[in-house]
Amino acid sequence: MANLTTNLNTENHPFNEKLILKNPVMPASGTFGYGVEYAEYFKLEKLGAVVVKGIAPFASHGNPTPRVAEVTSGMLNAIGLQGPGIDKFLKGEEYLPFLKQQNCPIIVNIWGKTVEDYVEVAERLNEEADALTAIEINISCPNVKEGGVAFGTDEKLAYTVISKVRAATNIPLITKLSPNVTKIAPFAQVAEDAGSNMISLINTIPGMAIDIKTRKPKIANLTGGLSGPAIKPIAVRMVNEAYNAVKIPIIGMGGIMTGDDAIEFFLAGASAIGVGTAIFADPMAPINIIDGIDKFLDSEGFGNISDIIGQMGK
Amino acid sequence: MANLTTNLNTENHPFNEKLILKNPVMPASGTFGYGVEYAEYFKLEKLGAVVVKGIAPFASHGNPTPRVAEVTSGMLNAIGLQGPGIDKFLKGEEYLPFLKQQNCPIIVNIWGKTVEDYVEVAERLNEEADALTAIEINISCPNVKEGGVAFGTDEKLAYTVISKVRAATNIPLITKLSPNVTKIAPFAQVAEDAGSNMISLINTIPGMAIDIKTRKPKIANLTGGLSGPAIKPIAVRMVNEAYNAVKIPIIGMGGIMTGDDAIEFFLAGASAIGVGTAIFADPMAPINIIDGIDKFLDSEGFGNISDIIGQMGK
Amino acid sequence: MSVRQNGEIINNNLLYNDYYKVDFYAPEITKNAKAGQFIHLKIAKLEDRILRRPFSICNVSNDGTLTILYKVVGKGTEHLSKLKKCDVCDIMGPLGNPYSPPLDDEIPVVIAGGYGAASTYLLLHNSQQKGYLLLGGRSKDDLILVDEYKKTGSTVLTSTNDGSYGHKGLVTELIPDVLAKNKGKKLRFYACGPMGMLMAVGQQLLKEGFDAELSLDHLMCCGVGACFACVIKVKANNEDGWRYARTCSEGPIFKASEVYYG
Amino acid sequence: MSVRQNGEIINNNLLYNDYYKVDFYAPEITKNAKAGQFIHLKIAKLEDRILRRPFSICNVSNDGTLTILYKVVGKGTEHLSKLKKCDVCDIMGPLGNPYSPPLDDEIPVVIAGGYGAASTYLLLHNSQQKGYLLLGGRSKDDLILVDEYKKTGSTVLTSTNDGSYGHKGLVTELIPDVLAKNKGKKLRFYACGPMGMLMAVGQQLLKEGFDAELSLDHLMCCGVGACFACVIKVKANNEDGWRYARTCSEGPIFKASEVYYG
Ligand SMILES: Cc1cc2nc3c(=O)[nH]c(=O)nc-3n(C[C@H](O)[C@H](O)[C@H](O)COP(=O)(O)OP(=O)(O)OC[C@H]3O[C@@H](n4cnc5c(N)ncnc54)[C@H](O)[C@@H]3O)c2cc1C
Ligand SMILES: Cc1cc2nc3c(=O)[nH]c(=O)nc-3n(C[C@H](O)[C@H](O)[C@H](O)COP(=O)(O)OP(=O)(O)OC[C@H]3O[C@@H](n4cnc5c(N)ncnc54)[C@H](O)[C@@H]3O)c2cc1C
Ligand SMILES: Cc1cc2nc3c(=O)[nH]c(=O)nc-3n(C[C@H](O)[C@H](O)[C@H](O)COP(=O)(O)O)c2cc1C
Ligand SMILES: Cc1cc2nc3c(=O)[nH]c(=O)nc-3n(C[C@H](O)[C@H](O)[C@H](O)COP(=O)(O)O)c2cc1C
Ligand code: FES
Ligand code: FES
Repeated sequence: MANLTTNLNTENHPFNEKLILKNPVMPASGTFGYGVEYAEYFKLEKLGAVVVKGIAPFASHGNPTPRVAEVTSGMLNAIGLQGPGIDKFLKGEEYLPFLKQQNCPIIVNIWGKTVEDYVEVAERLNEEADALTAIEINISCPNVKEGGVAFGTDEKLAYTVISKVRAATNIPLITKLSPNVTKIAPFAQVAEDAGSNMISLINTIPGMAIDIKTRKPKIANLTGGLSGPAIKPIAVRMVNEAYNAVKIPIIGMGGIMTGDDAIEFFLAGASAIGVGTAIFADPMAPINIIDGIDKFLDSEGFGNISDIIGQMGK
Repeated sequence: MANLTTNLNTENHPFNEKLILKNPVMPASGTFGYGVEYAEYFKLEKLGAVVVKGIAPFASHGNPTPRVAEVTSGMLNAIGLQGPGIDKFLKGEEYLPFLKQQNCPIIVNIWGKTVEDYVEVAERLNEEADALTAIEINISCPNVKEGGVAFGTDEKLAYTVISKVRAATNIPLITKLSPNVTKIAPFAQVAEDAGSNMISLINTIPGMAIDIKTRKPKIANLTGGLSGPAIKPIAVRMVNEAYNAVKIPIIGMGGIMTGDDAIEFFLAGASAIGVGTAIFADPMAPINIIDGIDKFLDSEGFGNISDIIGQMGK
Repeated sequence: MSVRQNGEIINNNLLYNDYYKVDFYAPEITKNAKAGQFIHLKIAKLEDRILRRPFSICNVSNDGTLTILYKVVGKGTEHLSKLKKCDVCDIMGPLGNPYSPPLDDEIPVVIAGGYGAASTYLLLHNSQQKGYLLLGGRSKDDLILVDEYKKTGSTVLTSTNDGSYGHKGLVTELIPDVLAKNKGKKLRFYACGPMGMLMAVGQQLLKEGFDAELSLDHLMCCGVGACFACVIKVKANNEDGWRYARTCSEGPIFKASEVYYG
Repeated sequence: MSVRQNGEIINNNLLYNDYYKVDFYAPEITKNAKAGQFIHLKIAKLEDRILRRPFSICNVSNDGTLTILYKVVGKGTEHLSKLKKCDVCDIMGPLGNPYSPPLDDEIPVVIAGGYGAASTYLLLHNSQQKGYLLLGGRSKDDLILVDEYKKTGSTVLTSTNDGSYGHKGLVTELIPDVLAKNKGKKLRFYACGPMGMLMAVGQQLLKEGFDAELSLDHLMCCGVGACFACVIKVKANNEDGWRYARTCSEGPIFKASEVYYG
């Protein structure tokens, strides 16, 4: 048994007990609902943290259907951030109140159509600051017209939204970056400069699939975000580029299916990892990945997960 | 038997007999060598055109090895444009002189480290203008430090290199675009504005893979370009975005393995398609894809390939 | 209580044209399964397709046998049809909400189309009250489980679009007759089949003053309510008058009166 | 002349620890195959890995049987080891240049390591002149085909790093003895094995005044010279003194004197 304890604090930020996780594995936002949906399959406390689907100040329908399509070694989705809105999230039985009883660190992914929306959700989350480990600012959803990826592909907008959210809350912040840029490093730096305590990447990559019989797009929204093993090499590359650009911890994700996949991300520079599409293939994926990481560390003679972070040789 | 004749002329450019191909299928540059390597497997004249690997004014070693790595449903490569240089290409037995005897349209992919390099190759190719169907300007190779992708991710540089090559030759031009940009449409427009007669996309997407046992990158160059089925949804999306932005014909590529895959690209707006990585899986892939396109058109009752180009419904 | 378990294939055979039947040994799942629920299947050895496929639970038995009926429509089902005895698939289930069985004084009327008939078999099989199965399809080849349904003691009426078997026309055209024959009796309606058919059935019955339990399957991804891929519109007390409900976890059974026909 | 053909598996068995032998029926390929050439194999049903794998042609027979020996090292070879009689793989071959057979007055000396021994078997098997096989490995388990080589009539000398079989040490340490015993005779050297071993063999022999044919395999992609994935440095008349040559089409056999040791 290697030591999987994951410390997501950085020197230049105030030390926060809550940012020490028992392991570096968490679901990727949007693939794990609000936690309750998978609680039948394993105890949520086994996870490094639970990350919930994007929360806005308002309830939202999301996009028309079909919203998902399977593609080779991956999937496209354009859910479009259907969600209950902050009020229901804070009070509704199956949302935060349920999670608070699970003895598991909670990370809330947030989004909005305007900068003010982001600030509003962050402020409302202050009501539950004690219960929350971090807020993940989603500036990279490719599936909503307003907000989302518009913020994630423009350095100035990204700086504005992150720094305003920073001003609105003391809860640790994660900025979720968009892969849909020529260079990821400047965006990682913007997040660091604007006061984000961590970054997470990658979100999905815009893609399209066409049903050749009906000649219609397989996603009603026309395009959807590509996720799954297909994008892993792109994600590993971006994590490594970000790692070389910033000092804040990185939560890496994109196509992680196994413990071995996760190890690639750690070597590239991730301090923790997110498991998304793999959960649809197997709800036990996060647990199997924790085991797989542990086995790898043991068999290669590493005592701590921190021993391999960023340790890619030449 | 549907009519696969592919007309790559556009109204606002002088009509060119040579741009009428017998079918819309060609190998993607760099995956078919100089044609001679596959001539044992099928007659090259069966192809819509042959596209050769990137030619520079100079011979070049390319990158150190390992240069390729297999990943889920795809591969990474960082060949780094090893090549004989323009002199040898024009005169060497196994290069252009061989191809000229194959009764097949010839497209020469070119690259350079500077704008002058591009212009120089284009000028040298004028010597063989009669033998050539088109020049494909590669401004999107992710694997060479100078030139390559630097031109393909900066609109001004792209405009400069394309317009200077345009001034240097009357041979029809294809500009090969980089997928490594936030929006592809502006680059498609730049190519059109700078006088390119066609565009081709996508080139490979930068990615990384790490050998977790040795903890070294699987590609000596650290990153390599991702190709194969994994990138198909991204390619289809970009072809469609480009189709909505320009009037010049599009040669679509990225992960095409079957005739059905090709049909997706036609529906998205491609007038012709390139077959790359699939050739490594099966040298007969281009021929099987031609057959597959024909079968689809027949079974769905289309008489001409042109009937389906851009005909994606809502 | 739904679980994930490995289910070994006991047998996997072509049943009719394009329709196959597969039996898994999956006792953890069968022990809780109810009519109308579904399983979410990871098709073994289908390596470049990573998502699961949902299938209605067609039958279960005390010895742990879980039966599903499937139609080969794409890469996954084609691959499934080639798996053999002893191959093992990873199965999640039972998922979703079951049909509510008919009350003691109710006559069950099931309207089914295509593979929808797989979803309702257990309902009539387990029902004390004999009732009706109205089974529709494009042609004879789409009418599955006719003999099995007859054995449940319920009356089987069939229709095909091309008239190759039973009434020529839509399955909804069989409803008036059943209503006429059962005037004054308490009927309880269930339906499963293609979306178009379900919408027609729901609206027709609502007009006649009946409600119905519709099994609305939709393209699924997680199968447990986490991803919001599988939603359909149901009536809601909000500005729009509707909200998107997840067919996997809030369904797949919805009341015809709940559905938003907009 | 190389072709692409479907090869049906005749049998596929574990031979030694981790080493398997597979026989394909592939008459179009066997009819042109020569010692030192290789095939490029698309492993059937390995859907999420799309590239081919190169394997040395170990043996061919007149009835169209193509034999390869392979070590399970990763996903592809593991998958291959699970294929069964009657499974069909798509094969390209024969590819690459063969060894040049020893002349009538030459004694062949083959130095092989690991699965390299598969590449040189046909050479000694077909050779009129009996010679030597110097076979090295990390331990006993890596020494393959010892009995088969003995049957060719050539002398088999072995070494293992751990001393578990034959000489304890490197295979190159067996060379001086052979040279000593054959003073004045014409020797022709061949070698196939891991890159490190080949570089050592090449340099040692060049120093002794001999050349050798080295089979330099490298990670391959197209297998036919089209992609430039598989290159190694060979001496060249240019500024740098070397160029990258494609092991698939310009090799896999290179003269030790051609290789650039830089
Ligand atoms: C709750 C539920 C119960 C189901 N029960 C059965 C059953 O008992 N028997 C049976 O044969 N099928 C059933 N289905 C449909 C079955 O899940 C699909 O046919 C299957 O997923 C197709 O997989 P594929 O890989 O073969 O097809 P793909 O190649 O993925 O797709 C082929 C075609 O099938 C369509 N399709 C894919 N998934 C679904 C889906 N979930 N629902 C409807 N159409 C789909 C696609 O849009 C496409 O047109 C059920 C679906 C749901 C949601
Ligand atoms: C000309 C030639 C002849 C060969 N002959 C034989 C043979 O007769 N018997 C045999 O067992 N193997 C032979 N090999 C090696 C064989 O091709 C690889 O072992 C095989 O491709 C590995 O596939 P995999 O999917 O199992 O491994 P992967 O999962 O792809 O890789 C596993 C490990 O094997 C390494 N590897 C992958 N491909 C090669 C390669 N082409 N050469 C060397 N290492 C590689 C990888 O770097 C990695 O470390 C030959 C290779 C070449 C180029
Ligand atoms: C169905 C689905 C819904 C998602 N919803 C969200 C979301 O609400 N917020 C967010 O930041 N990312 C969302 N994502 C992106 C994932 O969190 C993750 O970044 C991405 O899927 C890549 O990881 P993967 O390949 O492991 O799935 C979603 C992804 C999927 C597949
Ligand atoms: C090994 C390899 C070498 C390539 N070399 C070139 C090249 O020289 N010039 C170029 O424009 N594109 C080159 N490409 C990119 C392909 O032409 C094509 O754009 C890309 O691979 C996507 O198509 P695919 O998925 O069908 O392979 C190369 C791709 C591969 C895999
Ligand atoms: S399939 Fe994921 S919510 Fe229904
Ligand atoms: S493997 Fe492609 S050139 Fe050798």
